[in-house]
Amino acid sequence: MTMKVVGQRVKRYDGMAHVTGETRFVDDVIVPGTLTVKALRSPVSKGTIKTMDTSSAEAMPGVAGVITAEDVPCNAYGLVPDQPVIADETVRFKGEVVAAVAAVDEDTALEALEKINLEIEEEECVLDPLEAMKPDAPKVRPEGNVFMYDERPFRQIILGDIEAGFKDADVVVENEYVHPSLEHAQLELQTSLAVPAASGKLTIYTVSQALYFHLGQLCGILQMEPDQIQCKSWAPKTGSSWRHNAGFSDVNYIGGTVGGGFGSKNDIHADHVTALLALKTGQPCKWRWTREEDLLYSTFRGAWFITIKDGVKKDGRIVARQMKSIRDAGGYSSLNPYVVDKHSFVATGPYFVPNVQIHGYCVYTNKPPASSMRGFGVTPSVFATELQMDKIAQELGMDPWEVRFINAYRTGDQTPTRRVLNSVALVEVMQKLAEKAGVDLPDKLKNMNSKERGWT
Amino acid sequence: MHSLELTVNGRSYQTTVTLKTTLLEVLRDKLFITSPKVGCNSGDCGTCSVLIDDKLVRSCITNALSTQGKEITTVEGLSKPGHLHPLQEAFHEKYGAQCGFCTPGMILAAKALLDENPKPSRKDVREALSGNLCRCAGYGKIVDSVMAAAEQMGQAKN
Amino acid sequence: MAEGQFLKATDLQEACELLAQYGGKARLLAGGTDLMVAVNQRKLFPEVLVYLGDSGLNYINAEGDNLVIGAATPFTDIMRSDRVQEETPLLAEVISHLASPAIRNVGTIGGNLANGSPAADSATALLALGASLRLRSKTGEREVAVEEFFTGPGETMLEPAELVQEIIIPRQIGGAKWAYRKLGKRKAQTLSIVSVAISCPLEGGQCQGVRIALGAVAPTPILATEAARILEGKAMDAKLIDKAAKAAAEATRPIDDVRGSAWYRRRATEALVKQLLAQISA
Amino acid sequence: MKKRGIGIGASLYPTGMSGGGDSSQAQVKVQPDGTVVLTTGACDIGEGCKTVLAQMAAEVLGINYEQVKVINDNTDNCPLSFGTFASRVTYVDGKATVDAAEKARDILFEVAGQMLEANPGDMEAVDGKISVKGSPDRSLPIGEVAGAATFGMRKLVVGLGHYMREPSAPDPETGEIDPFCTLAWAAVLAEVEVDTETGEVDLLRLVCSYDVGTAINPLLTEGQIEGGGAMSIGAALSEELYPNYPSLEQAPTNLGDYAIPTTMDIPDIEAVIHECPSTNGPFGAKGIGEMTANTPAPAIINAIHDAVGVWIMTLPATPERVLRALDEKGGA
Repeated sequence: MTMKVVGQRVKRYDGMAHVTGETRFVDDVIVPGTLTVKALRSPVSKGTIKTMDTSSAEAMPGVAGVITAEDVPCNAYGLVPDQPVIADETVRFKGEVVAAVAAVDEDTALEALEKINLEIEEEECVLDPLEAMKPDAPKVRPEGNVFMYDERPFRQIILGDIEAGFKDADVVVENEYVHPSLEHAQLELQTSLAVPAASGKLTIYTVSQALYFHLGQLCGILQMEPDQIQCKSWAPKTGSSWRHNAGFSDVNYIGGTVGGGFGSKNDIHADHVTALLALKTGQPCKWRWTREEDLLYSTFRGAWFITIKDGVKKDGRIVARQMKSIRDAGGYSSLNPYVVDKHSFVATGPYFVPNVQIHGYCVYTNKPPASSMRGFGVTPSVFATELQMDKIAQELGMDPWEVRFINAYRTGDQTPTRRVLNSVALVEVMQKLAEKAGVDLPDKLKNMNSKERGWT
Repeated sequence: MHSLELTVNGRSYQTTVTLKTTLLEVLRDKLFITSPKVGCNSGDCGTCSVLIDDKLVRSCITNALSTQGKEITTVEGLSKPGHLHPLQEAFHEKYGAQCGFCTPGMILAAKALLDENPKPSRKDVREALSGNLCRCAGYGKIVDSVMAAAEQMGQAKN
Repeated sequence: MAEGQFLKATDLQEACELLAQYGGKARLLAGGTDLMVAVNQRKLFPEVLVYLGDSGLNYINAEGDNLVIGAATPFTDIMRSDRVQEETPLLAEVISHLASPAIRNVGTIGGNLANGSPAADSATALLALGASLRLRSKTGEREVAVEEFFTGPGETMLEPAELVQEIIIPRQIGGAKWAYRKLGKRKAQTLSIVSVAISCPLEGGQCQGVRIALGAVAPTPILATEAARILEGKAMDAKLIDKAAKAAAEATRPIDDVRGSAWYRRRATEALVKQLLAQISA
Repeated sequence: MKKRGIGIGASLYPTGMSGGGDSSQAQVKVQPDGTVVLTTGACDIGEGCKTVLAQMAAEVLGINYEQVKVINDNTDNCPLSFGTFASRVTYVDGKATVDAAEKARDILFEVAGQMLEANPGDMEAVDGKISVKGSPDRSLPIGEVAGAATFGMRKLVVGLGHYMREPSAPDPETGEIDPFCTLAWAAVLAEVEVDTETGEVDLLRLVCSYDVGTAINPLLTEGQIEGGGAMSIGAALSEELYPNYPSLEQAPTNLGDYAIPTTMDIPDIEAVIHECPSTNGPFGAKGIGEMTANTPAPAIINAIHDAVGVWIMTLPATPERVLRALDEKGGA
């Protein structure tokens, strides 16, 4: 059937609103009586809070409310719920929120922050994941610095027989790659506006790129009974002065129009703090991060350290891949364990390798929590794998195109996680690339396709 | 507080500001004109771009009191109901806007260019927009949009 | 909180008087492109702003052998001035790589200099052109060479009640060869990791009065005087260029920072000086 | 001296959350006049999901794109979507939308079947009409059918759709899992010019070839390819959150020092779209939102190697890193 709408270059649904300036982002929503939120952040990368006295700040004219860890019903959230909304006793990264203020204006809020009496006893921190993995490293977390995948300190992917693969190889190519930390640098800053209502309903204007994911987490923060808490490391404050008991229908998350995400808004950054302050003060509360805060303290793409050892035949075939990848996760889990999984599942790139051993590590350090960024853990694996392919080509004296054509997945191939592939198109995609770029491929490569290997 | 009078999109306003109030704060917080965005508050991103007396500026680092009596244009001022500016048409048509956050500033930067140089090259466009960051689009379709608008405006004149 | 005063100086005299009256409390406001960043980041809490936008300090004049530019002239006006393009094209070129179009539209040359940034792009151009600055206060005026003006990172010889009135640049009618390169983290809207501006009048193929200015490689923008001395009075060849480039690198006193290491700055200085001299001599 | 080089890279990318379990729902409501409201929980973060989901609903219902309005702005009214990430929305929310639109269409077929005295199974929705297949003269405008359904037959013309890939966990020993919906494929070519004295890298050309399954809207697909390309160029050449890693010192605090590319840093990226439909995606679509940001960086690094013979094993390839590598190698 010919399609009439699908496949058409129709104009963006919201394009007219964008070009007229009509599109309303969270920061453009104006609710009368809105308070300005500012956060006090830890000045140290690791330490224990010895004193937290907010009384002078609370007594200031124009200050409507101050919250600390004491005010958070369930002070743990995330996919692995291990991150406190507001640090409680221990701080694990420089910039971690230790208190937040809602005041009539920004100047008053900032002045109030200065009046909070905070004493933190600084402790030795660890910033390098390779150091953090050592047994005597300072502990980022009480249970250890490496995320446990079941019983292992790494995600393991095994296919075939790795030793036999290397025995079969003519050449071994081994290299180390480093992918640095990157920031999303989305142009819309982390922003949240929480509006309480006397009925108990809370409306949150959010920059979230995952409304329901965050709704669930937020309800968890606001309502969970102590025995429902999944996290072991951070016991919630049972003596919290109030409890909201929110369900999904008690919170209306308003959003859906986001000024750039790229993964920066898959984690809650501000909605929990504005929600708590709105409920405490009974007034709308808005928190817009500064660009400096967004760069330094929001989630980001954590750095990766990747070692690839490939066993290769003289004809170009990769017959074994051993890979060890270490992800600098920062202080909390956030989406890091998942990011490492995704990285590990496709760690051979778009190439068929019959014998595989992948170990993916998620390591905690005293940095802000890293999390998702466009490409999750695949981005660094593509970087390492694609440099490795050129290095293999160089080692074998082969053309970089040919090495890729030889190893490219074909229909019916098995991935490292033993999935059998269909809808494979790498060979054709490379052929189209060559054509567009004006590269004249050898006939041998021109005649290949993704259905069959085309060589033995 | 100091009194400030200025004209925005053809309408005159009077308001009060302090010594440190920025033009961006006046537009957004006092006049509720929200197309200029807060992206950095340090002049680095261009989402707050507006025109003062037809000149492209960063409203986030423009002292409000320095705009006394000036004429400000934001993207709200480019279109009339049912009638878009050719740049707006082109950004819509050629997919020059993705998330839309940089778009108002980008269109104004393009307008400042076309006002002075109605027949720019792609390189001219890239230079004129070099202070307006976009993280979504990779700029190619933004340049396409400006070129298309220039073409359109050139034809309209002849 | 104190209300603060916004005072418009209608002419140079008034600006000087206001500065004298309010002393250290007063800050000059022209384009505000640096000042307002500091205000927004709450690093600066001005009590008195003296606004120079209507002070008449926006002009580009020819005076005898000199081009005289008012301190409150925005970069765009300078860059687009026919006179500047003809008589000090190096300055126009340098400005075209400075910040971004919107910043250049309001940012002024005097403000850029008065901030005393080691990476101030306009300073490298002016150093290379042998410019001087006329400083003015209620009690008097003085003229200083640009190389004397900067005293350290963020520091200049400006007294609290003194301002930059104008920039005096020897006109280079015909003859002078020049070249400029700026190396930053990206190609536009970027602070310099290294910038090099060279002005090289040639007489009969020989360098006469060559000046090599370096930005972002020392506590202030500097002149590579030894490098210039090596070239002075000589016809350039590859060997001489190498020698001068090495001498220029020697003149640097760079630091490690977010943009680049001292090692790199020195190396890049040498490379850029070499490339630019080769370009001039070609 | 300036030297040129060409580099390539290839990649695949999984569509949907690895391990599944990320459900999405959609509601398609046909108003009594035949116009349509699609309600979804998917956020539009710039990629344009409102546009492609509306296109899918319009295609199923045989109406114009302009006749579909989209609501995605709140959790009180909008059905669940797990989120706009994992390159999942076109596929997962797309399947939910198609499911919803088909169910709404089924109601119209049933009503039109009664009106035209035909079997609902023999109907089709094309060009704004509900028709008996093969008999173009036996057809009714969709508005007439929807009106009759609403006012005559007291029916709500609403379709509720859902899609979720069954959640699965990797085998703890082998990692065996069938983790993703489908895979998309990419290959990229970069051409650079390297200054061997300063280490500067000038990206001259970037050609990006992607298998997208079916391009629901090629304009938006190109937008993803170009935008992801720009992001990857920044990663390759200028962006670094901790320049003195692992130290936090000198981390950039503004968008000048965290140097995302400007208009001057990006060439006109050449996008090539290849369509190898997925066996199970909506109209054969896959998801390429994220993968576009993966492959240009290694292609650029490989091009630098081709130009001057050094490998930049740690991103980004700043002029300083390139120059140090050249020194170590003893020159270009």
